[in-house]
Amino acid sequence: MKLNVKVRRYDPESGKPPYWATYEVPAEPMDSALSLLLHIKWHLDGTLTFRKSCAHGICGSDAMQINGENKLACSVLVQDLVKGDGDTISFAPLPGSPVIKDLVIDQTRFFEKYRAVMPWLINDTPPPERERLQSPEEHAIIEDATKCIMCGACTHSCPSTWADPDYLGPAAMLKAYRYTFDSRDAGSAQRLPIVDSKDGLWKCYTIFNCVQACPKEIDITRWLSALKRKAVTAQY
Amino acid sequence: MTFSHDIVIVGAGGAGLMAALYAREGGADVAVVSKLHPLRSHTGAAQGGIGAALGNEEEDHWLWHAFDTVKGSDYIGDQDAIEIMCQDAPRTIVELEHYGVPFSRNKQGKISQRRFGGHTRNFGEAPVRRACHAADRTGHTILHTLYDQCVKNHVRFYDEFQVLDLLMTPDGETCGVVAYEILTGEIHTFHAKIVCFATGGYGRAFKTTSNAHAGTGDGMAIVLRKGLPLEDMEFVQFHPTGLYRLGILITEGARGEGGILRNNEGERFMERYAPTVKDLAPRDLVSQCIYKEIREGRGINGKEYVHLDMTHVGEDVLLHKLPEITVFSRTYMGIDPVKQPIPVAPTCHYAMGGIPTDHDGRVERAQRGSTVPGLYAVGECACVSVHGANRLGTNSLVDLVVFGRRAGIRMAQEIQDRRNEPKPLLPDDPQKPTRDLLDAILSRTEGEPVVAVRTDLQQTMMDNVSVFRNEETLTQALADLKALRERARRVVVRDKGKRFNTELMDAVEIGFMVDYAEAIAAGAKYRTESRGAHSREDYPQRDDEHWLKHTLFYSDGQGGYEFGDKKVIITRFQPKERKY
Amino acid sequence: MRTYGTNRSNALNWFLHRITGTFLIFLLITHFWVQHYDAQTATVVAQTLSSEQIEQGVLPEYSSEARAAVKAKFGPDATVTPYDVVMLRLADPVYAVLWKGFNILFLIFALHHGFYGLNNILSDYIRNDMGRLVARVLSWSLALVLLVVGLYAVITAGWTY
Amino acid sequence: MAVETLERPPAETTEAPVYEDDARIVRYKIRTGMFAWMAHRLSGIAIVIYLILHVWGLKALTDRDAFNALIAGYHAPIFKIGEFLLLAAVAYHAFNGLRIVLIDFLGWSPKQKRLFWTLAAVTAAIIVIGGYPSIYAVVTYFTGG
Ligand SMILES: Cc1cc2nc3c(=O)[nH]c(=O)nc-3n(C[C@H](O)[C@H](O)[C@H](O)COP(=O)(O)OP(=O)(O)OC[C@H]3O[C@@H](n4cnc5c(N)ncnc54)[C@H](O)[C@@H]3O)c2cc1C
Ligand code: HEM
Ligand code: SF4
Ligand code: F3S
Ligand code: FES
Repeated sequence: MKLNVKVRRYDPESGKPPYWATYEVPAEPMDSALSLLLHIKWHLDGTLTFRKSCAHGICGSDAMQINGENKLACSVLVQDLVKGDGDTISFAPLPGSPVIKDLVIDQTRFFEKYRAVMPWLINDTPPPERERLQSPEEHAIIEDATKCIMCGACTHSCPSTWADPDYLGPAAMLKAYRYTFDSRDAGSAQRLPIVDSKDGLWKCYTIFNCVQACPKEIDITRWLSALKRKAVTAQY
Repeated sequence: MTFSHDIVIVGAGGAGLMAALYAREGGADVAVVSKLHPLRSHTGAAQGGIGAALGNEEEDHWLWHAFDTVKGSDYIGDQDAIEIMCQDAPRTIVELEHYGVPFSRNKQGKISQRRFGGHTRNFGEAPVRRACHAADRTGHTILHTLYDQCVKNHVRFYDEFQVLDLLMTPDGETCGVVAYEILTGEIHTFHAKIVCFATGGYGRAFKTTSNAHAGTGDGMAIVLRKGLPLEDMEFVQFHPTGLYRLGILITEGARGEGGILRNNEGERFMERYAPTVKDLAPRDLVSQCIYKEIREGRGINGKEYVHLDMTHVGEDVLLHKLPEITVFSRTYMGIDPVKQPIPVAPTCHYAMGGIPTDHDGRVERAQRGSTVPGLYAVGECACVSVHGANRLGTNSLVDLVVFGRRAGIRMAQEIQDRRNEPKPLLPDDPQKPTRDLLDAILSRTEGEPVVAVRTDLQQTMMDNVSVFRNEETLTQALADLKALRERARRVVVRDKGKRFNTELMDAVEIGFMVDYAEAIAAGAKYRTESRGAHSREDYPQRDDEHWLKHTLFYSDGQGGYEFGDKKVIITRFQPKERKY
Repeated sequence: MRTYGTNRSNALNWFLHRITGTFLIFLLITHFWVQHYDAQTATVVAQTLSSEQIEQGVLPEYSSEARAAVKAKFGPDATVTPYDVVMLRLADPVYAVLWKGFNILFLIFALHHGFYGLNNILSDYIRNDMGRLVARVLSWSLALVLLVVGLYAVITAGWTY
Repeated sequence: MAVETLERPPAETTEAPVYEDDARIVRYKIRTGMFAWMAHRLSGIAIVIYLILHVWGLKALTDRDAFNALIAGYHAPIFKIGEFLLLAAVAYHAFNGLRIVLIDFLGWSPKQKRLFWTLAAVTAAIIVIGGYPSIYAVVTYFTGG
């Protein structure tokens, strides 16, 4: 079938304001959305710019706004986006960060927030000879959160981040959860004050856009709520 | 701009980050330059596991692991290096655990282990549980944890800087690299005492591959262009179970958890070829068997694929131990592996060959001991050689972390030793060749687009240099590559801007691809025997008399090349016929 | 690099916001019931008055229960105006204290909850710290004025009847 | 002797990112969660505004005539409609608030969609039943009943 692919284009170098370009692209129902973009880049217009790498939803390069919602282009199929021939699919950069070019956003701030939450295991006791033990139950508490690929689909879908760019956002706080709730970690005292602040947990209004957007189907809100409860109880 | 650091590591996958972390912990000033953001590296795609004789599930011994690796390599892996790797693996993985990698756990709370192809108990008796894993996202959790640790330790990252050239003094000492900053289109010089390549694999030279779009083998080509050799490039691993047509990987862990390969008659054909380990035979063998089945007309519906049957292992195992591949099958094939078999075919997966190094990651220009001062390589782009003619599943991640760690420690030591020396002087105008290269591409207005050349390259490699090869196909491939080299030099890009010009980088990469593709095809033509993943139809036997050796490929970058040999090191295990 | 999350804990306020919210459900139900639906004490009845009527000083008609209760309390000659219905509730000293307590609690919870919520919204959309401070000071001042007005009204209600 | 790499000039990118004032509100597909939040926020603001007026109005409580006049004013048709909207806003806000509390305190996030629809149904019922008198009054007023 043939699809109309609408792409939000912007090249600051050109001095032109952002605009929508439309391309006619042949597609099969089982094609990924990424393959539409690749077709444009390779055969129609080499200047179209976007990030991509693994092409199967594990590297987190190609999160973008597709048909008005944040998704990973390589992990969503044409058949889930359109009904049939001649339909339109729209691609825009993730909302809420500066655009570098076309679908490429500047992720500096996104990763600053990640770094802010001390995203590493904190445990100053000397490690044992072998692995630290962790029961399957303890592991299960963090397993969902360890699936995160840091694609940014969640943080850039959160109205709270759009409103206040300083809000740490779901991705960073999920990392905080992942380490704080790791049975091997002893860093709550350092990490909790960072998320328990005006930029942190309390700006999550349980909007669930993040969960809806997450390509790894992580129940982010659930883990953020757990972190909120921990932050509250830690006050006493 | 010129950036100055003790150590510059090119590539931020598992190997690069491991080296960076240990070098940093050793006190050096480390910069990591990567064309992708580190978390986008392809190590994240590694699914099934990382092998180590931890013995958490059942008795295991590093020597058994070493034996399996040697046998898997078809006796061409260097046994001293293999011993180091297998001995170092358990402790390295325990260190990873201490760094926070969220491994799956067994009932006792230890790291959970599972079966994998070619890994056996007591020198080949029966499959053993050796693959430590985090469900089927092992590489992903390792990559993320290593990045977290590097951030903690203030490793300096230069994200989205693509390295295009290696800088050496006239005496052959390494002094830095030249990189293109994708965001701004600026060319930068990195001045360093040590450069370490960790740029990963080259799977994108083939049409069907499990590798990322970024897997264009840049590091190998850059080193080759400096007159340094590539080792054993003819050994290209085809993973038996890629999703049909897409090449997306279905981990061997699927068979480790009980999955079975079946042909169009529903027959479990691996029983015929490898009676002891059956579906858990090593990859070279399984891929060849699948192709044989297909050639003999037993592909499903007469097409070029077979079935991976997981229907009997149960929904529970699929959802908890193999969640990712369950999702892949559902998303990309519209198939529910709980109820239906998965269509699979071999997919280009891994580069056994690469930049020759010693046990500490130091690059060698010819025979053992001929190290290039200040140059290191680790990970898939390097060839230690622990994988020989065929890598066992889970051994790549082991290779990354063990030799990444060793290289990191060694580099920090070297910086210590050389702390009073100044950095070797940069050549005059170090950026000139790179600038000329880019200017030439940008100023061209007539020519083919990159995609045309790349598609033809991938097609010829797939048709002529994949699982089965012979004189004729390889001659064809080399002829094609000759033409492709010319075409690659004349590609034209439409994007002339400075800002995030990925098309320009595509144009540079196609040049790299031709260079190392030639190494692969030429090496395959040169080696007139069948060994491991290198299967010559016209020379179906292994020939230890002539070919129990490594090949070193040198190129002049213009289509002229020559070969050198390197001895294989044998310590404990004498070459034997390889039967499973 | 900007530093994130360096302020003091906000956990307690957040927790209180939810607690006050939950309490408000019960307080509101009671409030609505008494004001609108209870036949005897509802000050607000389902009756519409045109603007002319309001200008002429017409007052809404109360239910017979309400009228009976007011007359029983304040004598058969008492008129039944909204004011009297309110006073009905406050006339009994025991009930008066209870009702006043209820209303004070309601007032405090509603003000804290509402203005904390308002501040959240303001701090979302106002990005510079100075602006946020000004908005916070202004809104909490307003809350304080309302608290005084409300407390005064609730406490003194019924004193002059 | 560790080298402090953080003390070197920033180098993630040589071009410092510029943050223009990004849009505060973005067009985005509205799903239950975002709808619930927008409505919660709007109803919250509406109730606060009402609260301000209402408490201010309480001053009249000390004066018989003023209070009677105030209440009489509340019986104008426009106020009857307002009363209904107030009920709707409060009922919605209260029940959605309850939903948020359940999600945050009891970890009911996996059930959030079902919770949304259940509470939406309850809210609708309350608005219809509780709002009936006001609506009835307005309707009879306009139809001259
Ligand atoms: C789908 C899949 C599944 C796998 N599963 C397993 C498994 O279960 N077990 C196992 O042991 N192995 C597995 N492997 C193999 C293993 O994952 C890889 O061999 C390994 O991850 C390679 O790591 P690396 O660090 O060498 O390179 P990569 O992780 O590929 O990283 C390469 C890095 O180099 C950078 N780079 C490349 N070129 C340039 C340049 N010109 N300039 C600057 N930077 C550059 C990239 O940005 C990237 O950061 C799997 C591989 C694939 C493809
Ligand atoms: C009836 C019971 C009530 C409950 C259960 C309740 C619950 C809540 C909750 C849980 C929030 C937090 C929302 C968030 O942070 O995402 C909230 C916000 C808010 N509430 Fe209430 N509330 C109630 C009544 C009221 C009343 C009476 C007012 C007005 C005075 C009010 C005004 C607000 C405001 C302004 C907000 C901020 C909205 C936002 O941040 O988007 N609420 N409410
Ligand atoms: S939580 Fe999900 S959406 Fe957010 S960054 Fe991680 S994978 Fe992406
Ligand atoms: S969308 Fe935002 S508000 Fe919370 S639930 Fe998700 S982080
Ligand atoms: S390309 Fe890697 S996630 Fe889509």
